[in-house]
Amino acid sequence: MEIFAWLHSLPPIWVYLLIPLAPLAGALVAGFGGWALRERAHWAPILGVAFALYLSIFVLLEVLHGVSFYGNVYTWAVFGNLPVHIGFDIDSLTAVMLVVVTFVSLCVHIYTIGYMHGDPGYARFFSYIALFTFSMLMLVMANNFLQLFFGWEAVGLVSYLLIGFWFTRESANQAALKAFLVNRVGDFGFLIGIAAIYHYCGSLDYRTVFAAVPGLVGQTVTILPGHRWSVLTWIALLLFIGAMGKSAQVPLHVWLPESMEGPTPISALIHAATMVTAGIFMVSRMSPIYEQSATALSVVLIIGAITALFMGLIGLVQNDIKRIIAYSTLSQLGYMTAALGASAFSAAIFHLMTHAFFKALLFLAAGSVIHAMENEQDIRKMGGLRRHMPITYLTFLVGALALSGIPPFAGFFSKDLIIEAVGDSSMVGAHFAYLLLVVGALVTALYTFRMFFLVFHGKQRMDEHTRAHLHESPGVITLPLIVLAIPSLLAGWFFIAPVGLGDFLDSSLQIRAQWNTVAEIASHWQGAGVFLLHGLQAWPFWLAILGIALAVWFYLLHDGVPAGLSTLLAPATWVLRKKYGFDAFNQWVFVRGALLFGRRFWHWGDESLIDGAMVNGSARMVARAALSWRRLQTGYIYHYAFVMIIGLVLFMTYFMIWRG
Amino acid sequence: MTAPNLSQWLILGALLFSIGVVGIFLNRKNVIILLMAIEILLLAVNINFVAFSRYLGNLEGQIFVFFVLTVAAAEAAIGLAILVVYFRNRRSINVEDIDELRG
Amino acid sequence: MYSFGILSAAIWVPIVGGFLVLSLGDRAGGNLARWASLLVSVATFAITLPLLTGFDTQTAAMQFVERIPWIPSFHIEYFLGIDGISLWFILLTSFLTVLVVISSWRNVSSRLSQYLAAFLIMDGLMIGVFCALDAILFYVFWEAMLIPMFLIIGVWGGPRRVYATIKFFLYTFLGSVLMLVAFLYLYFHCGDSFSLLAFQRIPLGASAQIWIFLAFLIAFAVKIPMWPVHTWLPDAHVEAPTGGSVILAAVMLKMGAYGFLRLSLPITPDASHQLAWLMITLSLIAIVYIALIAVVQKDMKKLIAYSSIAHMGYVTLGFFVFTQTAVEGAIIQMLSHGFVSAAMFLCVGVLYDRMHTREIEAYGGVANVMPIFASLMMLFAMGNVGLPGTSGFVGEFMVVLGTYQAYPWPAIIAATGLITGAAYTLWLFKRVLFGGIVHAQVAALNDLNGREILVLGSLAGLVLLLGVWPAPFLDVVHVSVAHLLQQVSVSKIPS
Amino acid sequence: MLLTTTLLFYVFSAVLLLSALLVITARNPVYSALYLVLAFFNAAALFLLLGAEFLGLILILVYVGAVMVLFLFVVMMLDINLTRLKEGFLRYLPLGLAVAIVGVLEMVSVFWVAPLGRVPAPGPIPADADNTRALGQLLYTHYLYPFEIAAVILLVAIIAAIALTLRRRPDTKSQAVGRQVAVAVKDRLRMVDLRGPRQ
Repeated sequence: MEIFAWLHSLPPIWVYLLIPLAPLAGALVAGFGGWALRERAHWAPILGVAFALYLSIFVLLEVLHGVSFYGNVYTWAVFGNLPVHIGFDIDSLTAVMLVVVTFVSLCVHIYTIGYMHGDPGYARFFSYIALFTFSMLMLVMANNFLQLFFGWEAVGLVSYLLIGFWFTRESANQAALKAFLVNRVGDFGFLIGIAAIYHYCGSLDYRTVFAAVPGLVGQTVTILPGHRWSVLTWIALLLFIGAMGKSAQVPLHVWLPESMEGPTPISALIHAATMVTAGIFMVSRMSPIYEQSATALSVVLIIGAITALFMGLIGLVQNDIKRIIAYSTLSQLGYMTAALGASAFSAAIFHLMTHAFFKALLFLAAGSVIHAMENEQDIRKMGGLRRHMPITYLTFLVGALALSGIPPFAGFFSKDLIIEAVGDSSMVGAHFAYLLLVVGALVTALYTFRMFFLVFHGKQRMDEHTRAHLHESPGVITLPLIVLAIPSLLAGWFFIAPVGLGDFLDSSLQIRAQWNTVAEIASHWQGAGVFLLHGLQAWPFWLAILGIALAVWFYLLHDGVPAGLSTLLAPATWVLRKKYGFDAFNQWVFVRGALLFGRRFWHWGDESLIDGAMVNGSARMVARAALSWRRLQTGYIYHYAFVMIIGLVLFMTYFMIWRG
Repeated sequence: MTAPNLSQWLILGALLFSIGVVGIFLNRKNVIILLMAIEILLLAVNINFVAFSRYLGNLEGQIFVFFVLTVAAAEAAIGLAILVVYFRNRRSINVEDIDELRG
Repeated sequence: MYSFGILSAAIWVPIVGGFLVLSLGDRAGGNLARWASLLVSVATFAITLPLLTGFDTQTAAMQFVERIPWIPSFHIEYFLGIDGISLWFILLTSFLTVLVVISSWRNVSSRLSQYLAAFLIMDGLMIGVFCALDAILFYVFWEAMLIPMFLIIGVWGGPRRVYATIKFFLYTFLGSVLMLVAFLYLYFHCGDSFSLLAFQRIPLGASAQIWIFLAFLIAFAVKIPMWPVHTWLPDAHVEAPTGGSVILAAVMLKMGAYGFLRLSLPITPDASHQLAWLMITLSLIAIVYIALIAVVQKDMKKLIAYSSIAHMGYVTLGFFVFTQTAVEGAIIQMLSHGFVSAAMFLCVGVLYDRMHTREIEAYGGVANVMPIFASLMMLFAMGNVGLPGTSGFVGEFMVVLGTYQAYPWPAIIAATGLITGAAYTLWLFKRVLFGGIVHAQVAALNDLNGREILVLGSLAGLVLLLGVWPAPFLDVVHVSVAHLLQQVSVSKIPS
Repeated sequence: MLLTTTLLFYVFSAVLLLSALLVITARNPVYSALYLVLAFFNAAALFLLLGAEFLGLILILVYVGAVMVLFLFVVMMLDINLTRLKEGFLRYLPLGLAVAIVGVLEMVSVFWVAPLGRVPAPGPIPADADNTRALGQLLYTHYLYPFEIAAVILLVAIIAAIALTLRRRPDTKSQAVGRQVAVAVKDRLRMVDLRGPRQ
């Protein structure tokens, strides 16, 4: 294309380098110049991200033409004799991620202009999200584990900063801290995984590692005495712990709902579209490792499926609009993870992509609602908004339909593909997972439309003041909604063949033939239309319809039903409201446990035992000994004389007996 | 009866020395007798020296006795001087009263 | 390799300069002393720079060697030299002294010239420790260094300074006396030299090695400090003035670790291997136990002090797994900790100068009024947490990787530091900087002034540089570490 | 001759030990001092038996003549409460005896067992032997410096004893030598014009 022509004259590495550096430059300008730029601070980051998007599209087109790149920028360090580089691995997977990340990011940047208008931290916010874009791009472009880990942790940092963006709020700070720490638990596993890779493969470079992987098949490692595990299973599971943290899989999901304390744009960008999908991306990237371990894949599959259904169930009882979407994100991440476990990596990436669009859309639309409602987030206090906010209403509907998997919206294609792939899978636990995912489709539709109807339909339950001020959001907010609604509608239809079925991604993935369910589906592929028709006859679609129908019945036609149901199923709702007790468990066991042990160690260990007994104890002992020995110093000269004489005699005796 | 040999002289010294030691134990209160006991101790030593000097045919022993006598005289002089001063201040030479060293 | 006395100059210029500053006194409101000590410290830093430019990274031999007899009857020499292991610490020392001088510009109320002089003299002595190659010279510098620090804490310290100084002094002194005994044993064993290089060559029986190793261990473990001889550090830090804490954390703690590399490992390689389990255990205790203690601290300085101990746990862990990655990582960790802990203590100092309290509860919402400070401190906190891109990451990452190569479980336990480190650092950060302003005093705080920005900014630059591009830092170290590990791998037990 | 020497040795030794015992047991310090004098006489006699005439004589001259007189002088000068001094006299006797007996037994056993007894008895002292000359020759040549030091010690002892015991009572009159020396004419001599009005 014409507008990309000049880029061909640049060395490719420059182009790749510019992709992350452009947002970074924007972040630095906004960060350091923020005090002077104030409300004009958005220009630099937006230009940076826009440029990155422009370059990403160029790269995608290049990759479509078969260009790929694998090379280093500079040597980060040399470990002993092993150089570790910062470098890029540009292939189809990376290219897809680049476009998704920069596209959503740009939308969110633009949206933020309106959303954060007037906030004292305006420039700071732009600096953060541009920095986030930089980190995420570094993550997806990495060609080695070090850089992957860098991006991995950096997105965690920015996520922390953004969740705690309104740092005067206690709850935001708490949520930020929690997010960081839970992510760190994942990173802990990830780090050990990298260490194991370094140990067994002798390198951190993707290609070297992947080349070494087949040689590790059959090798075992004894971590717990008496248990011999396959090395690759061990590595794969450790890496997956990292993915569980980032992609919020049970039981490391607890931070994601709370991250909604952050401003809505970042919920859309980080906690729906990009960062949380890093785990999905990572596992796909590591497909050569995962494909060697059926155990690891089964674990991934089952955890994903559990997350998909049970997090969706919690969404049913939430009342905060953002939290409902957050739980839906958890659930959708579960779908993606389950797809990974079924070796349907391309389906996972496909769902990642469509989900990025429609979930960002939902979040931004929810933000628009919140904005209009003057920061009210409780759906019980909304209702009937469709008349006041038509654009938001329509775009939200697009997002909701996509999320529920109604054809021909994007979510239908990706979700149906995942469910079908899992159904075909022969992994241990695949049947169980399939069941959960199918039921999940019903739950998804139900909670989505529950929210939709409560917000946009029915009676207006807000107070007078708010109602008087209801209005559609300004252009900078609605524009991104519209921009995002388009792919939410169309991306499925157009991209299922190249992305979902893996034609395009195949070069980045390694899948064992006997597990390759996607290839199975692709083998009798007759076009998106047929797939759609086929989907209309399948369980998930009808369950989704049933979910919507139930939502209509519960929330539009018979208001009393939900309340009746919740009293009828009181124990179940109680469990759901308590979120299965994960938070309480963490609070009691980990937080209080750590504090308790810390205090015990401090007071008993350090203060009493070491300092009290040993250090000051020895000092006291010296003092006490001196006190008692002082008595010997009677001060009477004749005593000293006696001692001298007796000593002399004893000395003589000693010599007589032992030396004589 | 044979001429006294070296052992006998040394035993004499040892006995005298022991008497001096017992004297110190017994007269722990009377500084003057303490000083006298010390003189006895020194005398015992001196007898040993002279006996060795004689039996080993070496005059150095007697030289040493000479110095011991010198130092003993000096010691007695200063000791008594201190005693006098002490008595002047305390009206007593009881050793039990001499306890300034006591902590 | 040229040697016209750079090392001597680096040692004696600050010491002589320190006495000059002392003689200047507090005339002209101390301005004379300020500028003079700034001049001296910058000059010292400038003197140490050629060490870097002239350093040959291809050889493990000692460089910039100076060797003249000192006390010939005991074969004691004035023997200086550096290799890749010591180079960075000399630069770190001279650089941080400049920062300490600048940071003490206004906030020392009494006896300014003496305060500055103590730091200058200590600067020279610490450089002396890092380049001494004669055991007695090493010992002299090692002990002499305590005196200025003793005075700094004891004279300019907080309310419990006497307790803290005496504890500090006795602890460290007790440890080093045993080191002297080991030196004497080695001297009589070796016969004709106190040279550390000669010590490294003499064969030693297994039990002798164990004893010497233990003697060194006590000396160095106290200094690092390792669990369970660490309790002097929190007290000393809490009472020390800011500059004292900076030097204590950033340089003095490194001495112990440096001692392991320079003395324990090469002199007693077999004992090092034999007792590696002990060292690894103690290091892991430091990482886990101390980190948990750090979480519950109420005093900012104490928290950072405990975090220092936990971070030094990585250093000792790295040393005793004997893989090159881990040892190099440990060295980088030491360097990084030099920057980060110095910066953290300076940050606390900035707050303390304004509020005169270190209680975490007295703060809250500082970010509202001190945005620049908050940003810088966030960077340092991230360095403390070991976030990639900051210096703190490099060392921990390499240590965990290197440790895993040798033993998986210690690596796993060490990696929990990732979580606990984040917990105590960020919780501190949250309580001090975030939240609404509760205390009226906090509302009146002023943001950093130019001098503070200069000091913290330069450290921030280093933290980022080391995090983003550690290669130049590591390049210097490679050959020396390889040589060291080669030495350690060869048994010295005479057959 | 041999018999005489041996006999004399036993006699003098017996008296020496006896008088030494009396020194430490006598109730009155004056007796103690006098017994000590007796002991010194016997010791001097033993010295003579050993051919150390000079030392024997010195012992009598210095100790009996000077030191013991000093003791006696002090004993009599000080008004000592004898009863109090004898309190608890026997309390430490067992301990002292035990120590002394153990010491004696040990020493004696050494002296018996060791080859000391087999040291050959020296030949008789030649008639022209001059113990004093021999001592003098050693003392003033080889031991000159120790001898000088001994002299200094004595000097120090003299000065110390004087300095210690010297006391200035406020009511005694004494010369202020310094002031006497520093006197100037005009302090003492006043020229008075006596020519008067006679003129």
